[in-house]
Amino acid sequence: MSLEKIQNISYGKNVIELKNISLSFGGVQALTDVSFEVKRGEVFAIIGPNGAGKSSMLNVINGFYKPTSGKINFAGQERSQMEPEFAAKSGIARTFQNIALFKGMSTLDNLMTGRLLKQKQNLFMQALYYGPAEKEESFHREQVEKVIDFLDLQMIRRTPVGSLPYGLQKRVELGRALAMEPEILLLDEPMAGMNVEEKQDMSRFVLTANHELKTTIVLIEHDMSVVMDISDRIVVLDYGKKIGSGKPQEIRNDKAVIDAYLGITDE
Amino acid sequence: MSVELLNFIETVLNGLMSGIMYSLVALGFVLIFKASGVFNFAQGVFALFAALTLVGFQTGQVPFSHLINELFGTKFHHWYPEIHSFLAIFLTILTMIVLAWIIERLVLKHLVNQEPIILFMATIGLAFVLEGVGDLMWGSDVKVLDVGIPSGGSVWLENATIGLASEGSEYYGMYIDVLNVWATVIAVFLVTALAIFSQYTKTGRALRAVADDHQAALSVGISLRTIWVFVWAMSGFIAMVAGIMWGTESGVQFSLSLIALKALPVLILGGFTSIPGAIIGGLLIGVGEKLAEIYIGGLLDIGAIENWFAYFMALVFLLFRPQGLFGDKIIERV
Amino acid sequence: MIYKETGQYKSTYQSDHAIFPLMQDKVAFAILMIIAFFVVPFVVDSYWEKAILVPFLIYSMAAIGLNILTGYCGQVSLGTGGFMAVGAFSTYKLMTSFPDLNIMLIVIISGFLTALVGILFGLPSLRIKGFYLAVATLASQFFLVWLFNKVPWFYNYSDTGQITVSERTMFGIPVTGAEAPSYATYLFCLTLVVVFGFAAKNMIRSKIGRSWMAIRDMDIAAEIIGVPPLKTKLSAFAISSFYIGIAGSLYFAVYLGALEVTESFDIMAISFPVLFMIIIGGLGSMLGSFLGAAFIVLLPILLKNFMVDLVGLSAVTAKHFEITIWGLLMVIFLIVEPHGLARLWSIAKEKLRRWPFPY
Amino acid sequence: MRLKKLFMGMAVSVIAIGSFLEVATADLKFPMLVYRTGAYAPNGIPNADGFVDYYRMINARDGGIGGEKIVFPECETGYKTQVGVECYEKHKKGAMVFQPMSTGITYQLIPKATADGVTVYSTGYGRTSAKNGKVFKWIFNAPATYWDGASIAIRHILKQNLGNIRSKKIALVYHNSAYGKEPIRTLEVLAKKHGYKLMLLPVDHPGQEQKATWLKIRKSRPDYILMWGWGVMNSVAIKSAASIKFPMENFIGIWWSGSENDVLPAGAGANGYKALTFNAPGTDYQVHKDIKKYVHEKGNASGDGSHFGTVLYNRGLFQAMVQVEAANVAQKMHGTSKITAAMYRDGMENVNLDAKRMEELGFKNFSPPFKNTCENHGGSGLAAVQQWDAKAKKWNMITDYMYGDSEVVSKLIAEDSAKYAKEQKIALRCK
Amino acid sequence: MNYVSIKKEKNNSDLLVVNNIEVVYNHVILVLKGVSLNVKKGGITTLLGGNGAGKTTTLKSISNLLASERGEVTKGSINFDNIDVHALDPSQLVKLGVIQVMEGRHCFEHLTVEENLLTGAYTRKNYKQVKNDLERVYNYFPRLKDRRNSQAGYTSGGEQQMVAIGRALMANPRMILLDEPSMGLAPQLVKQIFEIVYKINQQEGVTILLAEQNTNMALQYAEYAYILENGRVVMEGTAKSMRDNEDVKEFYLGISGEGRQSYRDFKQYRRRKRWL
Repeated sequence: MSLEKIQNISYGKNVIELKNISLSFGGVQALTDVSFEVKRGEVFAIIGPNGAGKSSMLNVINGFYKPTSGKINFAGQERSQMEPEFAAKSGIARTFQNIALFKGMSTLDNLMTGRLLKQKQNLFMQALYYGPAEKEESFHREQVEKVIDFLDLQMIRRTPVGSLPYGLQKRVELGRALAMEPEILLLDEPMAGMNVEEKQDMSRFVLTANHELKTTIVLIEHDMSVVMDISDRIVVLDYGKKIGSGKPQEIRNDKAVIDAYLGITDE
Repeated sequence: MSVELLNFIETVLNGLMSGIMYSLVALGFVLIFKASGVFNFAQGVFALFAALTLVGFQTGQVPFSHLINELFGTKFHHWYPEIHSFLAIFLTILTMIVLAWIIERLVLKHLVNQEPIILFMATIGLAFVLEGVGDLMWGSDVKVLDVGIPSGGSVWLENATIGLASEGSEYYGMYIDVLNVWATVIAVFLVTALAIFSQYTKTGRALRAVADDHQAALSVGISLRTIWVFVWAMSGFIAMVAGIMWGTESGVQFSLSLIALKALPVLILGGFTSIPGAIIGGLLIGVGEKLAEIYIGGLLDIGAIENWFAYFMALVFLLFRPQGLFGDKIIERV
Repeated sequence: MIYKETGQYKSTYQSDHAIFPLMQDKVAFAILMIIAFFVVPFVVDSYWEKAILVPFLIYSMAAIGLNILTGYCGQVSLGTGGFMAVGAFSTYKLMTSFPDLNIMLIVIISGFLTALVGILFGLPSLRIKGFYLAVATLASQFFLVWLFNKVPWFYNYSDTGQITVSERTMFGIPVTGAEAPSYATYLFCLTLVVVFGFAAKNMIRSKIGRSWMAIRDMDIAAEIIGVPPLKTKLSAFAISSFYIGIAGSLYFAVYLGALEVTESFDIMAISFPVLFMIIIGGLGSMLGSFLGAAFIVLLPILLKNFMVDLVGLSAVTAKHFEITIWGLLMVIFLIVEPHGLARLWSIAKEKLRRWPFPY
Repeated sequence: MRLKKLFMGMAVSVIAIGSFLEVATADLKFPMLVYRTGAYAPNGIPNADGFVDYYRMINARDGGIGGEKIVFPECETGYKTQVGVECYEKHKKGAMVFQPMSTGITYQLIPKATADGVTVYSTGYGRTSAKNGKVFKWIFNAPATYWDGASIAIRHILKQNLGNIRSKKIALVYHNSAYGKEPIRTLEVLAKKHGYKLMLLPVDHPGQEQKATWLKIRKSRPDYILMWGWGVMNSVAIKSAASIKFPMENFIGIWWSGSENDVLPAGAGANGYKALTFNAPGTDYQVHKDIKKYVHEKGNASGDGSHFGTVLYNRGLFQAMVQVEAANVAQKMHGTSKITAAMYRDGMENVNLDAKRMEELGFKNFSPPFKNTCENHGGSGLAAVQQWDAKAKKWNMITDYMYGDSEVVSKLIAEDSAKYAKEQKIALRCK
Repeated sequence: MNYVSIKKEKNNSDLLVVNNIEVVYNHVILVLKGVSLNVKKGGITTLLGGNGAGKTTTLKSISNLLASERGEVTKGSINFDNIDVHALDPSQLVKLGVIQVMEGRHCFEHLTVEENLLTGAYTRKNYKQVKNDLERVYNYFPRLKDRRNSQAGYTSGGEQQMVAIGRALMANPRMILLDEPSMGLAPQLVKQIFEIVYKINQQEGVTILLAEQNTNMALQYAEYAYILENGRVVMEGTAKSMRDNEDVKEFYLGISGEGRQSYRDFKQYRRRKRWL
């Protein structure tokens, strides 16, 4: 698998920095003064109990929520909020906790939507179709086929995703995000509702994307064994506050984290 | 008080009254939407059908007489001269219950879990069926409906207010239609009863539960079908009340079914799921459109703006609250 | 195995993307086009033209338009009548203001003008969704109809607000006005429908179409993968209105010839029927737009002729039955196949593919 | 798949009967575009019943017109233009005359029928300027037009005020459509001439809700109200007027706003309401006796027979009578009973219903005499005022038939028809 | 009627027998291809298996919630306490004592927590007992008592799961069909929920049929387990025997010979054998 992608990877540089982010809606404080940074090329996990503000954090990163205060340093600029379209254009892709696929469309079309930002033909050419628009379609189709290959989705290429089982939908959603050739991939509980076997597959896909495509990965996951195994660094949130961060091993032994979240240590 | 002010008050008052008449129709919509997620476009035809049936029973018309006469060359139209309106109302209520049962059996049962727009379309189909059947049963002539509710301008109010105007000005007293006052009384009664029912009874709670989540309601043992028959019968009853009110004003005829269009802005303004919303929405729309028609329309000499003005008003409100004033807040999570 | 697709392999993505990837479909479509363009014009009489074919084509155009908006972009609209009125009145104004302008051009400009109006009335869709939006679009319906009824400029200050088309020709043959021969009006509409039908299909299978469907299926996710909701929804409103405007233009200029806005563009006359068309035909299906239009145009006529001419019922009883049966059929259809005639068609094809085997 | 079979069967049947098998007979075909359903059915039904009963009576009594039976297929339009087009196309082959029964459909048919050579007869409705036979060869709207109506109403008011209405305020409550807007120009011109103040109050279809309109009226207290209403709008308006205690004798409707259906729902309140008419109400005419004898007593009454003698029923009789008379004239003119559509038009153009002829036809004193000519397709322009007696539930004629302001009206007609002729490039006839 | 005495019905007889059922959706899609289960009275039985294996469908065909999703049982039989229940309405089943807690909680969002719980008692007539039971549910879930008047839509995922289970308890059931109680919950909460479920089972004697992805947890609390794959039962046994089974270890617990495998170490996809 090799999506055409030239990246001047400089590992270890901060690709996005979140500084003192707070977020509240309707009087409810979802995030309070959270800061962390994600380094290029790493697998970064956000963990914490339900309602800790993990998904809100992802929503802040890709601009769906506007933080009430704080700064985001991204692409060399410091800004107080992101715009979803800008985030998508700058290579931030994501998946959702409750699958957000386009249920009426086929797997192929879903993946093709990942290429929308890269398609440049204007409306008139699209209506005309034959000629440049067709060429462009075919080019992107080729790229998408690579993702299909990678995620082993050939059999369901033409199936409307609404009728796919949950696990496959999760995989298609990952595919859509990968089709965007993202620099940063935000994954919101990609393994939820899966058994060990499926989690193993998913881990493999995520790690391959990380290794071979040099995609930076930000991950929310409840399954501690997965998180501990595949992530490079972890930040722990509780009630919207950051209560810990560090390498998996450090987190595992962090008293505050154990109290708030892990309960007993993993066997 | 100056005549202008009195006229303004009169306009507002009449607007409120018109609003109540819209609310009566909107209420039926809300009930059904809440319980089954069906946007029941047939509500207007329900009102027509109920009114037709009521007049039919009252005057002893033979159902389907036109059809029977045409097919078999017979000549009968009535089987008894006239019965008391209370009995006729009772029979009509029974008919509406039967109708609700039939609708559940033949339509809703088969459309469980379909998309809202499909259900909406089905109710339009239903509207056609009821319109056709209503015509076949009772004929499409205009019928006079009189169940004894008084109507006409209120003399009492006129006399009571005529003195309010400042000395020497030309003022004729305030106008209000007694029929509308009755409509208001009935609407207030209906809404209070509904509110108490849905908040404090087991069935009411089940109703709200069904509105929230059909599957879950099923899983705790609430029979959807019973609830639906119940709800549709209830909105059939409300349709009958609306039909009586509107029918008294204009006679019972096809146009009655078009009052649904007047209820729609009320509905989106008040929110599809809120019973008080239907009332407040109705009042707001009523006052808004009458003021607009008389003051804006009068000022710029552009008449007949009230129809679209009602929708525009609703639209403006919606821009601030996309789920209507009292609609359930959309709990959206990513 | 009448309908065989095995053995037809695609070696390029182009051919895989084709509108009719299968040989059988291609051939069938070609035959259909040949009949439509080269056979029908020679046999069409004015009944078929005025009562069936031309309205069918015009409604198909409107249905394509609404299907783009509702079926593909997920924005339910009940304002079709109003937008068609914009097309009709644009055409009237253009015709009377520029007597030398070619009729084809007039129709297309009317489409563009309607698109502009569509954008304007599409703005609330950014905030309002679902049935709230559907009802809100009625605001445009009522407002536009009121406007064209109220402002005399639109109907050239005629006493009654009636507008009447004058004769216009294409290649020397009149296509509007009472003298236009049946084949000419038919071919005129057919050409427009075929050309813009293809354009619609092309848009749907391109970037823009996928953006619409993304917004339809899940607007939040669409926004996050970079589909701008504002632009996409408005583009759907614009293009949808363009089609509906052309339909309105043809409805006035070619089909009715004379009309008055309050009655001809009434919500019950246009907005609801066109919505039925796309739902009964199939939301999000081009074929569905045509099937739905055919169904809605033909069915009442079928029922009427059947009951009046064959059964011998009186016109009024027949009409009552017609309304009843019509409603019943709608309900039955929705129960049997909520995804519309287009889905029935594909199931039939599926069966053919397997025939004579049951599975 | 049973459904599919049903559809197939129906598809076959439409192809079979849609247009190809339209039976061509020697009979005289008078297709009827009626509306016995929909929002305007209450008005459409009695009107259509009048037609049907009259045709049946002629067929039964006289064996048709000059020996040719009348066939009168009904086509239900529901007052909808598009359906009207379908009906027209379906029945136009071999048809003598179309009575569209709706102003909208009339406008629609004017160019089409002209092109096809079929007569359109819009009795007292439709396009007023069609009165000008020089421009509208195939269109007739005798015996009176809306503009006649408007000026007659004003004349009636003038008479009551001894010719001076300078300080008066007159409101027009109208159906907000082509039909309702018809009188506006005339009333405006007349307002200039007589100095009254005109108030325009449109009411949207269908007219169920008119509270704002009547509050406006109540506030501004016009001296007179004219009404161009149809369907439910009429009864609601009359009821509202009664409700705000508007003096009903100052409330005058056009001839389409003066039927029993319009006043009955208002009960006693409607007492004194006036409406124009060009035909008398009641059942005291020879034609009614004939219909009773040849149709009703044979059990062939249209509908349930309950509309017998009502205003709109009688108007139906009148309309049908004129159509039949036109065929009579045509047969005589061309010396054949098997007339064509073109011959029929000639007949219609030469209809001369003087008092004598009316009496022969059983319509003695039923309506004023009128006569069509090449230039004048609009008849006499005579109409009278009738008043509702709520106690007796009966309309009473309270004036003689009178002319409108022909000076004003004919000027307007000339203008409007000239404009149409120019737009449509029509050469004038009748040198 | 003494509530407790009826509920303590632990013995070795089968309360629920599912015999070789087939389930078809939309008349065409065959989802279950012959599933048989026996659920012992008073115990916890678990259904394990991956996505789309048919766990939820199995539960729904028992509680007969299939009908509303255009699914139907076309073959086989379902007996609850020796009564054939396969044609019964969900409401009749609830009256019999079978209630399902659906996957994804399905709370009534706009009702308060307490109203949610009360709807659980919809089929019951005895108001006094209902009131008692409400208190008992609050005992199991003290957190719900604090939030009794807040709208369920605004409570957290864990609380919603508690509401769902509490609501089922309110029906005074003999058997609860529990679908994926751990889904989307934090580890600590998962444990808490399972403990409460266990407590309910122990104290009330309510039989529990549990469908769960979290094999590890499920096998800790259950007595007997079935593994479903592709609409078929591929393996069954006591929880203990399952935990010791090599295949289960590898595929469902992620433990191979020498111990737990790291998720980082799977190199290829499609490497496994299937029980088919």
